[in-house]
Amino acid sequence: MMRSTLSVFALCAAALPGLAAADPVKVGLLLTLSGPPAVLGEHARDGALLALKKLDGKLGGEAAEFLVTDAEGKPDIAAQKARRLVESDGADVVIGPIFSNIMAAIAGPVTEGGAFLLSPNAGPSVFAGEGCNPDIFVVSYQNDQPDQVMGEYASGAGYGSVVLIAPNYQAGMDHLGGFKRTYDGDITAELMTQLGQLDYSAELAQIAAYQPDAVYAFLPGGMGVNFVKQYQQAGLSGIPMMSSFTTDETTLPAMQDAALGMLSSGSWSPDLDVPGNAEFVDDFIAEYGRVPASYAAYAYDAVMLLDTAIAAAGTEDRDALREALRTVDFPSLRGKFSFGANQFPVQDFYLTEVVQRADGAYATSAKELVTADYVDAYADACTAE
Amino acid sequence: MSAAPKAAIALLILLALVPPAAAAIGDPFLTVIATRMAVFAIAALSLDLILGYGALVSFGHAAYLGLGAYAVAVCARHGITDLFLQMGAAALAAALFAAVSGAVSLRTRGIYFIMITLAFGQMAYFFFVSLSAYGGDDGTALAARSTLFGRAWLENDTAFFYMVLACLALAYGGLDRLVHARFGRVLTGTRESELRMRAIGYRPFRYRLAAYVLSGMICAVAGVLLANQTEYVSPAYMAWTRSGELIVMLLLGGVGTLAGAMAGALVTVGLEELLAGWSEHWRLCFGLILLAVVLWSPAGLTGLLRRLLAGGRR
Amino acid sequence: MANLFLLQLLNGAQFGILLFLVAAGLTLVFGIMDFINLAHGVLYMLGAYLMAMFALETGSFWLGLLLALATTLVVGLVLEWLVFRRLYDRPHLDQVLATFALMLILSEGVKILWGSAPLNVAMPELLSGSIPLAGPLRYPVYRIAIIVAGLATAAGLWWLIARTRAGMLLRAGASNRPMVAALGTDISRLFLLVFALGAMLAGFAGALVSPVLSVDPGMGDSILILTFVVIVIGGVGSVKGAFAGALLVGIVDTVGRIFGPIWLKLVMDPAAATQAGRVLAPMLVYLLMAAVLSWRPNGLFGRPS
Amino acid sequence: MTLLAVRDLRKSYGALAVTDGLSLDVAEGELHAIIGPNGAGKTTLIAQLSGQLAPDSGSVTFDGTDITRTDMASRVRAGLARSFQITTLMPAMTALENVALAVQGRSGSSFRFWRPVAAEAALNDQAMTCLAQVGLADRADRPAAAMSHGEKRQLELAVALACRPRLLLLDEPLAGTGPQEAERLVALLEALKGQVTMVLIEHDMAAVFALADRISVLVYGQIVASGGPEEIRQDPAVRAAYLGEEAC
Repeated sequence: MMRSTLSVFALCAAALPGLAAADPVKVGLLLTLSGPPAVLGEHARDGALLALKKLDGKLGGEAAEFLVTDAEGKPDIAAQKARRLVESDGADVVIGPIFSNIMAAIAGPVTEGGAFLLSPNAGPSVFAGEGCNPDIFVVSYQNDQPDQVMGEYASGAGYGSVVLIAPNYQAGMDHLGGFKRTYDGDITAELMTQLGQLDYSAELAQIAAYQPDAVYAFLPGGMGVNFVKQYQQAGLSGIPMMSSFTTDETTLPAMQDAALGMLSSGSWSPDLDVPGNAEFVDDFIAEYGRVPASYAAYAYDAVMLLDTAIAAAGTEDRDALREALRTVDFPSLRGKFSFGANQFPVQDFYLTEVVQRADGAYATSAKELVTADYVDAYADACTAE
Repeated sequence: MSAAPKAAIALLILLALVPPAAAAIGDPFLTVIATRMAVFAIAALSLDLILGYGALVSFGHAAYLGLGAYAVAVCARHGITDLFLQMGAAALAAALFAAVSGAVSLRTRGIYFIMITLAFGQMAYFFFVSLSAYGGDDGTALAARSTLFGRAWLENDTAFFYMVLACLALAYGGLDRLVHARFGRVLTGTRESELRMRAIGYRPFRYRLAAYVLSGMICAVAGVLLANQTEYVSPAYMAWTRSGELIVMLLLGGVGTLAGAMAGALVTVGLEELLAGWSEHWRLCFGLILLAVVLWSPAGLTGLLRRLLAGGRR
Repeated sequence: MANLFLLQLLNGAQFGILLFLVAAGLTLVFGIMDFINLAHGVLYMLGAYLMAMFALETGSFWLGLLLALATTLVVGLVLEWLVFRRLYDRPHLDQVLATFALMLILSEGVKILWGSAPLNVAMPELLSGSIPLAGPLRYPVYRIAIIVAGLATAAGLWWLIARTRAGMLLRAGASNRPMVAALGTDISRLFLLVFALGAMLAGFAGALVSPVLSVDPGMGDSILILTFVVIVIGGVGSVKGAFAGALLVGIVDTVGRIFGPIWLKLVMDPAAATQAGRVLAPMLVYLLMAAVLSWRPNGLFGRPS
Repeated sequence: MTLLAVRDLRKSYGALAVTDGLSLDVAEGELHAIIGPNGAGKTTLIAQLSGQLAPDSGSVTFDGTDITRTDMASRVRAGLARSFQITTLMPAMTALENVALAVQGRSGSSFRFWRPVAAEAALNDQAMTCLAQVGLADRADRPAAAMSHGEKRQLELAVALACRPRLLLLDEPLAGTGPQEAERLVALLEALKGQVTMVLIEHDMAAVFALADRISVLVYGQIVASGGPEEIRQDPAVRAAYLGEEAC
C-alpha cells in the first residue's frame, strides 16, 4: 500500500511538470469473481477490459488504470474492498457490482469516499426512487423492468394462465412481483423453491398437473440450469417457458438444446442490430472464447460512457464530470441511450429467444420490440439535487 | 507473568499502534483492516472458550455473529442507536438462542455435536434469508454507525477502531480471568474427562451450557461491531463457511490458548487481505497454507512458535 | 390430488436416493473410518467436471462415465497417499481443517482448469425421454436410471461391508487398528482402498447427476451439508441409516415444500400460512435433524457411544 | 448399622444377565471386599452403585435413602464416591489441580468467573491434605500425565478422598501396580479403614484377605457367599466355584 502511494507520487512528479491532472484515471472494477456466480462478474470484467483495450488504455484521452477486485459475493467483504479502492488506491470511479445486495453494501463507501459508482448490472429499487443518489449511475436497467416487460408480453401474447416459479428469497419475490404488476391473466400457482435447489421434479409434476398456458421463472445461475434441463426431460417442452435471469449467455452453454425457444427479455442481445454491436460480439468471442452476455455489454457501455464523459469534462471537476455522465451521448451497444432523472436508463426492451448461432454456440436473440423508451416505476419518486 | 498473557498483550499493543502508523504512511485503510482483525479476534476468542476449553466443536458459531449484526439493524429500525444498548440486545438474543439450541445440542457428543450445531446455524441462516422486513437474502444497509451517548463518535474510523480494540481487550481480559477461575477449571475438567467430573460430583451439562451461552453472547457483540464496521447486515454473515472460517482461525492460532485465538484471527484476516490483493486465485494459496499448518504444525502458530523457541533454547 | 401426492412422495424418494448416492461414499469414509471429510463435496464436483470433459472429448456418455470413474479413483488414491493417511490418528478438528483446506484448493483448481461458467453434459440417447404416468403426468427415464443406480449402490455397499472379508476387516479395523494389524492384515492398504472407493463413489454420483444438474463450481457446497444431514440423521457408521436418512430427508424436503403451505392454510389464515411456509420450508431438514438427534442423540441407526 | 443396601438388582444386555438379582449389605465402617472371576459383573456392579449405569430393576439404598434413580453427581454429594480401574484423571492438570477440582465440587458454587482458582487457599489446603494422606505431597505440582502408574493409583485415591465420602467404591485400586507400589497402597487402605466405609473390588487375593472385614463372592451376577475372610476361605462352595482354580 505504501508502495502504491509512492508510485502515484512518482508518476505525478515524472509526468509533465506543472500539470497536476497527469496521474492516471483510476477505475475500480468491483465484481463478484469467486464462488458459483463468478461467471457473471467475469463477463462484466471482460467487457470492461475489452472496452479499455479498444480505447488504447485511455479514458477521454487520459491514461487509465483498471483495478480488478473480487467482491466475493459477501457484502461485508465487498464494503471493505470498496473502501480500499476509494480510500487507499485512489479510485475515481468504481464500476460494479453484479448483485443488488453488494450494491447496497458498497454504495455508501464508494460515494462517501468521493467516487462515482457505475453499475453494469444491479439496479435495485432502493436507489431508483427516494434513495436515488447523484453519484450513482445504473448503466443496465432497473431490476424490475425485465419482469414487467415479460408480464406485458405474456398479456399481449394471450397466455391466460401462468405458473410462476422462483426461489424462496427476497429477489425471487421482487422479480415475481414485477411480472405480476403487468400481467393481466390468471396466476395458477406460485411455486416457491429453495435457494440452491437441486431437484425440481416435485415442481415439474405440479406444473404438469396444472397444465398452464405458460410458465414464468426467475431461477438465476445453477438453479436455472437444473430447472431448464429437468423441464425438458420431464416432457414439458410443449408449455412455453418465459424467464428472467435464467436463460442467458452465462447459463446457455450448460443448457444447450434444452433451452432452445425459451423466452426472456432484455435491452440488449448479441444480435441486436446496432452499429458496433456485431464487432463487439466478434471481438469478445475472439478474445475470451465465449459469446458475451448482457453483463459484458453493459460493462462495455459503462466504460464507453466514462470515456466520453471524461473527454468532455476531464476528471478534475467532479460536478462537471457528473453532469457529463448524466447528459453525454456515447456510442452504446444498445443504440440510443439516455438517463432518467434517477440516473437509471430510459431504453427499449425486446423479447428475446434462445437460438443456436451459426457457429454452434447458444445465445439470446432479439425477436420483437415490446416497450420503447421504458422508464422504471420508481423514477418519479426521485427528487435528488 | 507467563508467556501467553505477554503474547496477548503484545498483540493488543501491536494493534493499538496501527492507526498512528497508518497516518504516518498515509494509508488510512490499514486501520480498517485492523478493525476487521480485532472484530474477528473477539469472535475467535468466544469460540475458543467452548472449543478450546470445553472441547465443544461448534460448526454454527457464525450464527451468533449474524444475530449480533441483525440486533443492530433491528434496534436501529426502532430508534435505538446506542452501541451499548444494541450490544445488550444482541447479547440477550444470542443468550436465548444459545440456551435453546445448546440445551438440545449438548445432549449429543463428538461428530453429532458438530453437525447439530451446524443445523442450528443453518436454521438461523434461513430464518434471516426469509426475513423480508430486513431485506431477506439481500440484507440491509445501516443508515449510520451506532452512537455513543447520543453522539456519532464512531463515524470516525480511528475512534471506532479504538472502541473495537477496547472491546477486544475486555473480552480477552474477562475470558482470561474466567478460564483461570473456578468456572474455567470445571470447564477444562469436562474437556479432559467427563466421566471423572461426574464422579467427583459435577453435572457437566450445566457448565457446558453456561459456557455455550456466554460464548454466543460474546460472539454476538463481535457481530454488533462487524455490522457497524461494514454498515451492512446480511445473512451471508452466518453462512456455514463463515463458521468454518472461525474454526480455521482458531486452529491456525492454536486451540485452547486465548492469545492463539487472537493471533489466528489476525493472521487469517491479514493473509486473506494480502493474498486477495496478490492473485485472483488466492484461495488456492490459502488452502495450501492451511494444509501445511495442519500437516506439519498441529498446534497451530502458537505450537510452531513454542517449538521454534524451544529449539532456540536447546 | 391423491395421485399427485403419491407422485410427490415418489419424487421425494427419488431425491432421497440421489442424496444417498452422494452420501454413500461419505458413509464409508466418515462412518466406518470415523474420518470427517469436508472435501467429499468437491470430489463429487470433480466427478461431474471430469464427466463433462470426457463425454465431450470422447463423444460418448458411457465412455466418459468410465473415464471419470477411473480418474476420481486415481485422485482418491493420490489424495489418500498425500494427505489423508497423515490424519487418521488426528482429532476430528484437524481433519475438519485439513479437508476444509482441500476444499478451497480443489474448488479453486477446478475453476482454473474449467472456468466458472456452468458446463453441459448431454444425456445419453438410451436414457432420454419420459414415460407417461396418470393423465398429463410423465416420468423421465433418466430418473429411473438414477433410482436404479442408487439402489444398486446401496446393495453393493451392504454386500461389501456385511458379506466380504474386506468389509469385516474394515469394521474391525475402524474400532481397533492395532488388533487387525496384529492379525497380519495391512490395514493402511485397506484404508487406502476404502478411501479411494469413497472418492470414486463421490465421483460416480457427480458424473451420474451431471446430465440433470448444473455442473458449476458451487455444486459441491450445496450438496455437502445435505449429505452430512443425511448421515447424521441415519446414524454415523450405518449404511442402512444413511439410506433411511436419505429417503427421510428427500421426502420431508419435497413433500414439506409442496404441501407444507397447503397444510398450514388449514390451521391458520392464508397470509400467515404463506409467510410461515416461506420461513419453515428451508429449515425443514435441519429441524428434522435437530428433532431426530434430540430424540436419539446417535441418529436413527447409530451405535450408542 | 447398614450404610449401603442393595436389593434384587438386575441388569442385562440382551439375553446376557450381568447382574442377576444381586443383594448386598455393607455395614458402616467396614471394608467390604467383592471378589469373583473375570466376567462375574464386578465392574458393572460398581457402575450401578455409583450411578454411571442405571439398573433394569431392584433398588440401591444409601444411608436409608433410595438412590436407585439418582444421578452420579447427587450420589457423590450424598457421600458415595468411587475410584476408577482405568485411570480417568485429567492428564493436563497437576496432581494438586486434580484434587482441588474434587474439593471444589463439594465446597461452594463453581459458577465463579473472576477470582483465580489457583489462589483459593481453602481449596488448595484441603487438596494438599488429601495428597499428603496418600503420600503424594511432594508431587503436587506434577501434571497427572507425567506421573508413574503407581502414583496415578495414589492420586486416584486422593481425588476420591477429596470428595469426603462416607462410602468409597474402589474398583481394583491395585491393578497394574508393582509389588512395592501395591504394598504402599495396601498400607494406605489399611490406614483408611475405620475412617471411611469401603467397598473393594480387587484381584490381588493376598491384599483382599489382609484388608477385608467381610468378603462377598460374585459369580455370574449373583452373590454366592458372604462372610468374614476365614469363613470365605473355608466355604466349600466358594473353593469349588472360584478359589479352587485361582488362589490356593
